[in-house]
Amino acid sequence: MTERDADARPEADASAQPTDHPPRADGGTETSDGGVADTTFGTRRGEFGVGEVPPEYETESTVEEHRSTLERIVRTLRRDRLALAGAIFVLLFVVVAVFAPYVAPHGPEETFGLMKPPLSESVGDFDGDGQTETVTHYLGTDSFGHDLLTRIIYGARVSLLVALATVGVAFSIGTTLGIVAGYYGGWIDSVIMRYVDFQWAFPEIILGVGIIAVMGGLGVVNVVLAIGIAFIDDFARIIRGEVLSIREEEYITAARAVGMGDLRIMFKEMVPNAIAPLIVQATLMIPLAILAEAGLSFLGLGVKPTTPTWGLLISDGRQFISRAPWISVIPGLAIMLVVLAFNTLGDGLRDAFDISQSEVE
Amino acid sequence: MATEPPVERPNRAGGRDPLLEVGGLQTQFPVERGTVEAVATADLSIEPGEIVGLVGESGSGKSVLAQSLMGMVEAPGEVVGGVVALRDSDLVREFAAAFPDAVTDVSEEDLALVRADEPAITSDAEAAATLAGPGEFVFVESRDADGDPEAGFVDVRRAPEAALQRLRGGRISMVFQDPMNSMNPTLTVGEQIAETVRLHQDVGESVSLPAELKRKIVGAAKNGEAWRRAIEMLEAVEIPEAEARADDFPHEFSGGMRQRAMIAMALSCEPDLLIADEPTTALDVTIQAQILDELTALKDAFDTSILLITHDLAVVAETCDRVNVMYAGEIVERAPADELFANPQHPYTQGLIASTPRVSNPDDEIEPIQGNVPDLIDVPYACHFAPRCPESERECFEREPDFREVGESHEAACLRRGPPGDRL
Amino acid sequence: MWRYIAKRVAHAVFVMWLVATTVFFGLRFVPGGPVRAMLGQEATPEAVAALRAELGLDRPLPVQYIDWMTDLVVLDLGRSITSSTKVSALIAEAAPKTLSIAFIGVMLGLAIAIPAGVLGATRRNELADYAATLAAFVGISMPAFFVGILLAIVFGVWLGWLPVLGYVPISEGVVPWLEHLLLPSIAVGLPYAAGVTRMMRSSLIETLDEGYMRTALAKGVSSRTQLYKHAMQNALIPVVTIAGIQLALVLGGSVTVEIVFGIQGLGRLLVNSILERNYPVTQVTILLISGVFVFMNLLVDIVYTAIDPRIRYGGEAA
Amino acid sequence: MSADGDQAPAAGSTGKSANASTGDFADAETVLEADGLEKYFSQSDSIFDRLLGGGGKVRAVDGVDLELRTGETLAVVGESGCGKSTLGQALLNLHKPTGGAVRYRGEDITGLSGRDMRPYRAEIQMIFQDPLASLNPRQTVGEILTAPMEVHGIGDSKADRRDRARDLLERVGLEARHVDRYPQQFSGGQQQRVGIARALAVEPDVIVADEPVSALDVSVQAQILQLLEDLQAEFDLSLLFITHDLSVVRHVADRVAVMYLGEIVETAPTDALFETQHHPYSEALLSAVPRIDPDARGGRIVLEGNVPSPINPPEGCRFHTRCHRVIPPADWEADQAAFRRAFTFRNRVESGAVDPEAARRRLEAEGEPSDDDAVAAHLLETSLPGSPSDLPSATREALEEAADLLVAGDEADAVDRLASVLSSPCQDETPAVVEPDPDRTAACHRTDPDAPGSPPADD
Repeated sequence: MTERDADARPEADASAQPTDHPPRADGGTETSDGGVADTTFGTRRGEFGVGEVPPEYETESTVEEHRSTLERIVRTLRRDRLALAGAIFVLLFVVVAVFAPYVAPHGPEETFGLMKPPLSESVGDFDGDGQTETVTHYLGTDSFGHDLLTRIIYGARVSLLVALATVGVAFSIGTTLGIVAGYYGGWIDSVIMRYVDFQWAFPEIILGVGIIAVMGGLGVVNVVLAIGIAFIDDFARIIRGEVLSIREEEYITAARAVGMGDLRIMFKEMVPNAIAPLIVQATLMIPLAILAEAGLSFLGLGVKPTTPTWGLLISDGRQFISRAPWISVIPGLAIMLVVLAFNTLGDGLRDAFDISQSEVE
Repeated sequence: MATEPPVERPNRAGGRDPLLEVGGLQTQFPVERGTVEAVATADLSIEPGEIVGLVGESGSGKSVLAQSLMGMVEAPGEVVGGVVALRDSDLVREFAAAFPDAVTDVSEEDLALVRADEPAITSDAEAAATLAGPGEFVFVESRDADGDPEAGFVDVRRAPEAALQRLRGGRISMVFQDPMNSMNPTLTVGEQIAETVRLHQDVGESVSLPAELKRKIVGAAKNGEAWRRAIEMLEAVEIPEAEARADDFPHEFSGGMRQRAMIAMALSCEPDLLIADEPTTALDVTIQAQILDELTALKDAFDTSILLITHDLAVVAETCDRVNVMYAGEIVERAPADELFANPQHPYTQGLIASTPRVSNPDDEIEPIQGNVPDLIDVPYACHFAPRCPESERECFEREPDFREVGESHEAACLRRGPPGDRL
Repeated sequence: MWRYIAKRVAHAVFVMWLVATTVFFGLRFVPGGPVRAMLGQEATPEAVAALRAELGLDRPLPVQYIDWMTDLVVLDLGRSITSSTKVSALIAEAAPKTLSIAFIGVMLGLAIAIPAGVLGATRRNELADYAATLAAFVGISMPAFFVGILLAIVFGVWLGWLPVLGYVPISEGVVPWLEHLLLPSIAVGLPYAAGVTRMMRSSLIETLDEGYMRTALAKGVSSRTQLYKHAMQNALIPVVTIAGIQLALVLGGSVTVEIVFGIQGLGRLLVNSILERNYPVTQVTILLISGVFVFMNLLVDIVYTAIDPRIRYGGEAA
Repeated sequence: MSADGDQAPAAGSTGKSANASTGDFADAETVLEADGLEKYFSQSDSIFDRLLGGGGKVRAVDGVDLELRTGETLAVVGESGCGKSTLGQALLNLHKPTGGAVRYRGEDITGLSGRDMRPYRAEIQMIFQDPLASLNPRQTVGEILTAPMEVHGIGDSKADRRDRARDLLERVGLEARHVDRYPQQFSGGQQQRVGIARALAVEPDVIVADEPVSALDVSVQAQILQLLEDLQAEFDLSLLFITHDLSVVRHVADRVAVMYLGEIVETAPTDALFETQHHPYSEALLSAVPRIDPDARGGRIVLEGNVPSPINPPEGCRFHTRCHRVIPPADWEADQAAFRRAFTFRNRVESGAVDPEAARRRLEAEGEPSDDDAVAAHLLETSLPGSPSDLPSATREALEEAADLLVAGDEADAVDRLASVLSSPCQDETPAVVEPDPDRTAACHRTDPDAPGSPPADD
């Protein structure tokens, strides 16, 4: 007995709810229903019968547009300035990371004067052509004399690489576990969820540290595996929840009622409906991966100490905070801005797909 | 039509002063594509001790109308016009004392002048409301020898939040459709009822925030007047073992019991008017029957008028004295219940009745109304039902339908009805 | 209710057993074996054998496992292989520092987050809301150790208000203790506060939209009473969950932040033990941190019974 | 329950299947059959539950016998929680039955695997309550309609299936050009038409319609009912119509099965059921339906209390805790109404609802005497409907003793004391299913001539 909701209450916040929802759930999207036999209840017929309207009162058939996932993302970016700013910054970050050798003013291992403050200059023959040049360090140099801007640009590569690879690992394993657990339920679900519970018992960075300890070595691959594994439970839990709620939807029952097989139901009926939260979750996991990588590097348990990464830069600068605070602060701001950009983007997408905060994150 | 002041005003059937008089009420919601006219000019009156039905399908605006009557339309919706006059001389005296700056005296002569100027205005309240200055919402029509207000009304629409807080739950109260979600899961049922009593009746228990929070944490005083009253109310709505159940949380109640408790809460301060918005829609038919019987009995016991909002014609037919039929934001027909169902006049009402299956005469064909309720965004045509109406003429789309007398206390807003001369 | 609590306790014990088992096997899966890893490739076979015996690795796996579990239960945690100090002594030295930072951080975080979230939800789309939302956004975007460095630069180096290095036990006075802990605690507390603020805001907004809030309005409850008596407790239910889960952030944050402030806590112990391949210490430290986390979340589950009557009375509606 | 048991002929009742005017499906072939069908849902969801015990099983469908005959519309009617939707899904093997059997044209299809069930899915289809929720929001109507065809190999090519989809849309009163629209772009009534079209896509014999019109406005509901009726005639469908709405039942159904707490309590041809009811629950249910026509209103029968939990349903007849016709024991000295009141008190005590402490608190708060005797008297006063004075003296004493025992905190003894004087065959024995009239069944001691207890003539 689910009577329709107490009627005409238009969406309270028209701006937060794009026009996907008409003001009312029933009707209103079109002016005429189909053409079933024309029965009348009135005795006298008027000039205009049922569904007949004088031409000047014809209203446009205002069928709501259906929007694909991509269209929704684009739409969100158009309206949500913060999300758009995030998206632009993310794009900038990706471009800088990919084209680091072309963007960076110097080579990553080139050294200049030690701990030069931002906007200072180094004078000397740095390209070995016998000529003396003047080089401006827009962000200063670090304790080894590397140009900080250059190190940060190369550090972006490591951050991006680790973040994408990590989320890739966690996504593929976690999503598979989550879908299987949610769809089949029963003992399969129990086993997977016990694993998720167990993994959840470790604060992520501690688990990452533990995995590094077991693998017994530093390097990008180890970092990716450590963080990737540490994030599996987040994906598994979210997708399982999503699958469980979709599994209860009547259209899945309908799919089973027409005799579809499990795989077809999973991939043609369920996955398309779970895509949106997956995208949002992945967008929100990338910044976490960046933070985790920075944390591991900061602890000295991440990539090899010579690799340019933001976490290591902060760690190096830590001893010099009174003499050269910029060595720590500037890479820290870089982390913050990139993470902030991903977070605003992810948050905007979450709003666009109308996912509640408790569902994802 | 009416150029001279109408002698017999349809809103005042029987010549008694109605308890509630709604005139020209208009509620809108701005949306992206325009403005949704959820309620486009509604007139309604309720006599003391009456059960009035407001029946319509989803999208008719009946729930928004109910919310407008209590000043609780959710943002960004807004009541943009009209008057909601609650006539209660005690209330007028109380508010005249509490809000002295908001009082305005209206005399019969003033009203006559207004009516002469604005022939479209048919009710006293509407006429009086045009005379209100900014911030004025207490209308005094006459005073006794001591100069105390004797007769008059309070316009709920113009009332400020402080006044509305006193009205809500005390003078006008409401029961909602969904009993599962209408009670607070973290407060005991007894406390939720007792709170209403404390707010509106002088039981000597503080309703300040610290006092309420203390009650929430350590529990309400079980020997207080408010709590005793809560138990009595639960008994009044026939919840067995009321004193034990008052200590329960809502999740320990079944749907029917929760709705009873909601009714107990709504009636606990003996309001003038109870608005019941689809009170039985979420309930099973056997429970619905119990609740409707109880509502009728309680109406007499508590001397309350009821506005029953529902989509179910049969519920209205069985329960109400008078019925208003609403379609797409407009009231289209009103009549005493028996008259309406014996002799429906508006084409929409006719169609609605014809499409309702009945248990009693299975041999009647049920006939659907074709088409759907229109989008209420900037409806271009005058009569909202015209596109689905089998009898519509060009003029139906062009001219606003006015109410016409179609029977004993029976009016329909249709150009093709009424006295032969007026009929299209 | 007792049934619910029993279930949660059983669950916590089960999870801790899984964690302990995994840590046990984790050590044995170290490539090349843990002893080789600890002693390096050049170690003599005698030294290897001696360490294997010392660590009990020469015995059959099931025996080792049972020993490990019984040792854990009686808190016999073995010795560090670099200093041959008892691991329990090392932990007893380090843990109070880290846990103090975490504790004060959580308290500070909640003290900021709950009012900020309420402000955001009740002044929706006003300046205060935008400010709180933006601050929360920035907060979740900064690693705790970076917040720590910023605080150290501003309050330690520039303003010179607070010490930026070391730790003073509470036994030497509450004020010095607090002075040394304040900056690290703020550093872990701010990101935590940011996450909880966001949850508090969105949960309260959802709650204010519920049918029973409409009921409260319809019976004439004042807006402040609506907020604090009718909405708050309901809104806190999901917030408590997040506040528990986010403790992971605080514990992880403490480990990094104490390094910023030169505090010899669990983080330093953990990092050093890994770098020195001092596995007995690594094992116990990880186990301890997870144990604290699981225990705190067990407490959160029990807090639930106080704020959600659906759990307190009969149901297990979690 | 009028004494007149004759069936009213349903001449010209247009809302029914083609041969409804003959009012007789008794001889038609059975197409779908449930035989002692059971569906229990386990409540214990984790290993801890099993360790700690408890949990229990929800007996949603508990031993249902039902047959759907060729070309008829059989309505299953009941209130929320009675198990009618679960029954529908168990018949389609969407919930695997935990007991009993389902047969389609005599073949046992109980609990078949997905693959083995597939051929039958082309024969038995389903329509859902929530038209929007039953359509995948990410698929166009065309995709929704062609998917079943692909699964069952209907149509030669993609283009052919698409043509069929367009035909189907027109057949259910939509336009062929709507084939590329998404479900959200239709109104509720139109969405339900799409749902119907999907069910028809595999050309089934049987359609199980689960509350197909209860989410729709009444004017739209009538459109859908009319459509179903037309299609049933056109495709010769057998329809199992699950609903809570007796008014709709009266218009669409040829036969009705009334369900209560997982069991079918009565089956009958529609007109016969609306004329006379052999089970008190059917009687109460029917009396509760509001009526537009003043002449059609009779006295409402108000049922006691709430529907009991399906985890632990009452013994004997499941309806006995609420039944207005509960049978007194053979040696009962007063009238049935008196027994019913006393029996209600017993049920309340047995369910643990009576709380002497709360009563004492209340008496104290009101400044009344609150000693044990006063509390006991108060309990009797509030939990026993009516007054104890007109009960037989032995019963009255038992009630008073029970109240004293309750106040003394001895709940178990109070329950025993009440059971000793207030027993009913309705509680002691499960009623057998009997056939009081041709083509009707009922499970009530009152209609069973062989049942224990003498049905007193109190009508």
